[in-house]
Amino acid sequence: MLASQILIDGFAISALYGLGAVGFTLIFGVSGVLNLAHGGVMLVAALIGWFVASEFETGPFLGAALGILAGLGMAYLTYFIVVRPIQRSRVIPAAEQEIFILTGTLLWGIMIQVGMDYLFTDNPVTMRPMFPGVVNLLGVRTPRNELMIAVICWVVIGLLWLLVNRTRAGKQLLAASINPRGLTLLGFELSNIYLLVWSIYGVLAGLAGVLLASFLGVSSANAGQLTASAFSIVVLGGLGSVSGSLVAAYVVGYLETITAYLIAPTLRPIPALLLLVLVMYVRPQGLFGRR
Amino acid sequence: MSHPSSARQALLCATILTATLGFNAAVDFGTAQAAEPIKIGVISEEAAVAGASISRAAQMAADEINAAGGVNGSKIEIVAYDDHSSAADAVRAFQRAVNQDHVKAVIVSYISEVVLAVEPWAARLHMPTITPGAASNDISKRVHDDYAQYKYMFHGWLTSAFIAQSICDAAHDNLVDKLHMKTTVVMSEDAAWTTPLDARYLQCLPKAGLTVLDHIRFNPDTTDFTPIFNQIEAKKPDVIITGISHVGVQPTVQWHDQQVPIPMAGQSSQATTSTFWKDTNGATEGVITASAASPGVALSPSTIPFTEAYTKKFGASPSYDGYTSYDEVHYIVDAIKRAGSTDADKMVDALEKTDYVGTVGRVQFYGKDDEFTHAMKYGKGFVTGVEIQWQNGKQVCIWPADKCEAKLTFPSFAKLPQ
Amino acid sequence: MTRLIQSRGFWIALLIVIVGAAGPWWLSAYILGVLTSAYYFSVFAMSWDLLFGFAGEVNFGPTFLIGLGAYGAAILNSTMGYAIPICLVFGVVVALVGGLLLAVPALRLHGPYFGLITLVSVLLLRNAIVIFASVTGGEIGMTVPDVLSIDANVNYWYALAFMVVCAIILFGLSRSAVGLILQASGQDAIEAAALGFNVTKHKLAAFCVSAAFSGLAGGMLVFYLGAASVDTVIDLSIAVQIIIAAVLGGRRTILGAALGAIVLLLADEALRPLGQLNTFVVSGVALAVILFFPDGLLGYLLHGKEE
Amino acid sequence: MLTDTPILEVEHLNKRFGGLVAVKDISFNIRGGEILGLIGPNGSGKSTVMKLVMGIERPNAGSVRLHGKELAGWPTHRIAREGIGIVFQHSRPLHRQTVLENIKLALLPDSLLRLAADHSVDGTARAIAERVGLGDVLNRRPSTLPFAGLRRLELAKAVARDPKVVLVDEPFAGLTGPEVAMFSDLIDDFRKDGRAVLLVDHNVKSVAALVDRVLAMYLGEHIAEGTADEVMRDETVRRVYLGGKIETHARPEINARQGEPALDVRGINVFYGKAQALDQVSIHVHEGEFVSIVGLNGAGKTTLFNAISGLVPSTGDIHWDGRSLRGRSPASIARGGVVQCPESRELFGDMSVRENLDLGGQHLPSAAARAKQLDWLLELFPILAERHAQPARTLSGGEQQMLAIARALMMQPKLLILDEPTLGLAPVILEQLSKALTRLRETTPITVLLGEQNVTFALPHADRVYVLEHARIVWEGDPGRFAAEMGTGYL
Repeated sequence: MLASQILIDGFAISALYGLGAVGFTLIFGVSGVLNLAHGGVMLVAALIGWFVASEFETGPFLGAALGILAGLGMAYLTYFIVVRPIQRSRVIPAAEQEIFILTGTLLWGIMIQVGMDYLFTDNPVTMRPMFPGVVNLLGVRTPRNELMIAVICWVVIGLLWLLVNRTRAGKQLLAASINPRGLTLLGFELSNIYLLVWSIYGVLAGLAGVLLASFLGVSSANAGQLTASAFSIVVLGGLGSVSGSLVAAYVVGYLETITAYLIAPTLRPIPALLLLVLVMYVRPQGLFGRR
Repeated sequence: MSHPSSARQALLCATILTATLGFNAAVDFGTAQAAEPIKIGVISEEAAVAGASISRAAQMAADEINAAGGVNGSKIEIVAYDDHSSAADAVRAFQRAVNQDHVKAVIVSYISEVVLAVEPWAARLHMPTITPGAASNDISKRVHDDYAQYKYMFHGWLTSAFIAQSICDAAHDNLVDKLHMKTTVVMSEDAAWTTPLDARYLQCLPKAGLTVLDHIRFNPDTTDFTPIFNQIEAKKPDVIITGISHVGVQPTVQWHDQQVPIPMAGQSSQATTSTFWKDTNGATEGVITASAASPGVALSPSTIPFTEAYTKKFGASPSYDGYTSYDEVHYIVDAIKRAGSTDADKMVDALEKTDYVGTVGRVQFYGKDDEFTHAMKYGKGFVTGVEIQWQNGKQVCIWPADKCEAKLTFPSFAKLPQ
Repeated sequence: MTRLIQSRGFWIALLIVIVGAAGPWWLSAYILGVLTSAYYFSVFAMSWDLLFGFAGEVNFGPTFLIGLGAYGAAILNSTMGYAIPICLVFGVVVALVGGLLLAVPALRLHGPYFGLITLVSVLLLRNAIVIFASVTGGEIGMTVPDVLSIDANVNYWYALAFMVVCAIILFGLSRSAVGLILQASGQDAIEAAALGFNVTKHKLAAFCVSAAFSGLAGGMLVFYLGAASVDTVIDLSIAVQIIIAAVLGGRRTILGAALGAIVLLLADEALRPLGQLNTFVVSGVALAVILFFPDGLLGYLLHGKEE
Repeated sequence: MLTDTPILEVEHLNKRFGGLVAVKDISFNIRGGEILGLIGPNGSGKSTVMKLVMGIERPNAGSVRLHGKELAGWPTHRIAREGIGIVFQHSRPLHRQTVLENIKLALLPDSLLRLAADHSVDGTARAIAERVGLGDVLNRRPSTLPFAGLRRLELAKAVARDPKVVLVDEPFAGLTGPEVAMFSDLIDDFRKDGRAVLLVDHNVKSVAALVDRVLAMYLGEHIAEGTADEVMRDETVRRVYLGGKIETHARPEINARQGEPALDVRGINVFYGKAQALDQVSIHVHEGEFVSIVGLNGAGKTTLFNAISGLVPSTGDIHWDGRSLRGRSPASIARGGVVQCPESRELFGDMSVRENLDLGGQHLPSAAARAKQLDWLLELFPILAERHAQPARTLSGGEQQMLAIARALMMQPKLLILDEPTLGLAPVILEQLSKALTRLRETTPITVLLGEQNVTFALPHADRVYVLEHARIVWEGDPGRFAAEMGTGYL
């Protein structure tokens, strides 16, 4: 009973973590950018989705759709206002682009969060469940919504896999993450590829945002937390490795759930953090990291 | 060093100096303009519903007083500061209020951490300071322990202990007597304000007739409450008594989504705001929480007029600390009148003698030698708070019995003892 | 020494300090208050810059060191009631030990990995504080019985003096022989090693210095505010502000970091009338500066020297 | 003043990177006051040897002894303190400090406590600066120095450590004639001081004047040792650099020459920082022509090609099909038909051979066109057909090179730029590659621009040859005339 509870509960939350992290790791893999405004992007999607759904009574699905759209828009803004100017800047030494992108997206993230505070207050909000009601699964009373969210996450991740491994555009992404110069020599404009990857990122982050809003609820206060957790999961899995991030998401998700069930709800986040520290020390490139 | 650089440095320090000077002058000017009215500082976070209620309600009170001709000829001016609910920020705002804008009293925040950070400064800068919403016992405990220094701090809302007490009293009248509930599980966020709350819960719930089967504290960062609810359900209690404020909507929403068959009562701070229904998409149906006052319930003659005026003006009813902050402006002014001066110590003496019937009931403060010095008196005839239950989109008052008579209703999935 | 006396920068700095010291006679008590915290804050930024600018490591967790120092001092003071100086020393020791525990393994990591490890250290510390609420007062923090002074001016002078001393030491250090080696290590570890320098040793040293000053400043801040809370000395938002301040003021200049910190806090206060939006505006401006003047305020002003 | 006992003894040094053996059983020793030249083309492992001696890389086996003391596997800073110094090719001085301070840095003790350097340091630093010819720029910042000045600074730092052994990496790269002479003198001073010197460079020629002995490496192995002349005369060395005897056969129909050239490069200059990599270089290629650019490593071939492909900024005009390429992105240049197959190959290591080729073909209009092109290439390079499913990085060097070429050809280029296809390939592979090129040349009207240091590989295919040396075009003509006019003394 307890086992099956942990199993089901952990599965859903991990799937959500995974979805949130995949986009994050994708950008890093392809363009080497760590987007510390990640939480902000998810937040915008979640809040817009909630706002539309509850304010205009559009129902959760249209709300979600618009939320994802908002997430996409925010991803573009992040890229065009912060990331690209830094990448193209002549005054910023190439060796220091990393710290500038980190600081830049950090600031941008703060601006997003404060802006959201201003528009929607920092009250936590939740979207009306897309799939109300509960089902009995392995003797556990589980909200249908929770299950469907896990399903959606995996469907989307599956689609992403197809996109990357089965389409021409996907092949270009893959190639770019392995050897951008080689791709240029074959006549592909990297700028287009970056735009593509940021679009994918926007959709993924947006979706993760609205799902979070409908599953656990969000508050603009969470923005930092969301970024941090995506960051840790991605590094734990190995920067730039999509499959790594997914595994890491499940490791973290289950670790947290098990802690909450078996040890104490108060200690929930701690074992995962300790694990992260441990991994950093024994295997800095992460569980599935290349090089 | 080469010349161009040092020239630039000269420019640099020049800019800094002028900047600071100009800034300095600017604000000085600002204050010189408005020396005349009596200023009251309000420090809260506009982005939070509970925070916004504080400043709005205070402004309403000031407007009323000014409309009535102000106090001793001078008008009341509310100076609002946004502290983003950060202690550091609040301290700087407090300094600005006192040293720059020369306010005569400060109404500060609903968050214990912020209030506790400001308290030493109230003592240091001799500034009468009142919190409309923080609950931690330590606020008044400090005053008790070091009266001479901390006497400037007043606790304008019930302390955790009394909140727990009122919840126990309500539980006895409603849950036990009416619904014959016998057992409960206490579920609180792991925060400072809940420590005394839980302590009192564990004392008074059994006295009220509810055996406490389990006591669960969870991390305020928790987003997924499934484990906690499952743990509670395993204990098969008749009701869950909550102590939640920071975590917000998640427990309520997940309680509803997972259809946990156990009613929730207790303290759920966000559930006291009228927007909570929208924030949770109605998941809060049937949830019971303690509050300062409730729409449409005449705790005193002034309750209903204020609630209606506020709702009319801002489109939503005030959250619990809106009521208290509205009252506070009134009895601060009252104290100034009685003291016949805005001298800090005279005001403190006057405030201690406060006996004012406000929107939340009759306000008096405990004295120097009571356990909770400068905290609101709790009990019949004073402030008891109310219990409200969310019933199809409305907050209805269910306690105290002499003030309101609504029936309790619970969502279909909640199982009541037969 | 004579070169120092002759250098114009020295006299300008001296002038600024004197003008600053005269603050209480020409600044309002409120601005004094803001500057007081700004000065402590600038020490945070300077010690961060020593680690980033010179050793070349991005430390996301300055508040880990600050928090250790602050809480170390506060707890000793509130439980044992020792005099402030002893508590401060204790705080520094705690920060040093914690810093070493973090640095020894962390310095094997680089770039984002080092950044994340330091970030996580903060999260862990935060959790620890909440868990051991009985000693630390949890997230609402604890008040310390003793304070530096209750007189605003005295507090201001303490802070100013403290900042000036730290600035002299840190700046001096960055310009000293050791500073040169550190800078070389940060810029090109291999070449530095090829010149016979033990790079790890020097980076570790830098980390310790950074830890010591962060911890000390943290302690001082606590005894100025009269309270220690997660929100004032540990929260990530503080760490973020520190990084922004340093980058805003100009990396690798130490003094720039101090300037950045003061400007940042003054701006934040100056824009308080904007209410909840001031953070938005300040961040926006900071972002613009980073995009268009990557060398930061001081870097920009000193740019003439670079050519 | 030559010491009779060697100062530095290196024995049976081995280094593997994963599967690849970078250094195989290398041994040598250097006496005080002696200069040993370590030469070999790119990828021959010479730089790795230097790193192993300096402790920047750890050897898998072998010993490095200084005055009989075993240093192999020590951390770099301890080896440095034992008395081995290195002059890096690319200097990264401290930009905020003056030249003097930069030199002082090298004189500082490795101590955390010595905050202020003692006064002797200042004097010594000035003396050293004088000696390397930086005396009058002491208080300037490195960023304001010319390239040669920066190299001087690097040299000064090395001197400052007063090492018993000095390792110099490509001493003359990017330097002009007079600067080269000046640098030779400075290095010669090392000999006079009785230090043991190891010069690492691409070819004998540039260091011949300076060295006492030369050790030549190829593919990680020791191939020849002796005086500069001996090594230059050595057969293996000649084969590595020139290949065997030079044979040429220009294409029968040379009428391609007339009319507008397809690619026309007029007087372009390229600077890396302060180093001039191309100096007024002009070349042209007619449609259907096969042009080889011959030059030693570091002569500027790769830079020239990257300039054409738009990968490095250059001044001057580059015209393709009569239109200027200025301001066009590298990718659009490639799509325009000028496709480069770079020295570094730039394959997508984790993707399969087939996927690599497909990416090359993505620009082709139709699936049919792609399939056709693919079949043709697989027939041209049969080996790729066998390997189509396996990841590119698992291929052998030769196979990787073929894949790189095939991938470029998938784009149906109008002009194919081949940069150093023979780089680090064993002679037998060269045969296959050569055959493939011959077939390519005979079966298709393709225009090719080939950059090579291996003349025997370059010439047979060429219709016309340019010789690039020290960033300048020094010779142009028929392959036939090359042997006569340039062949001798090319090394």
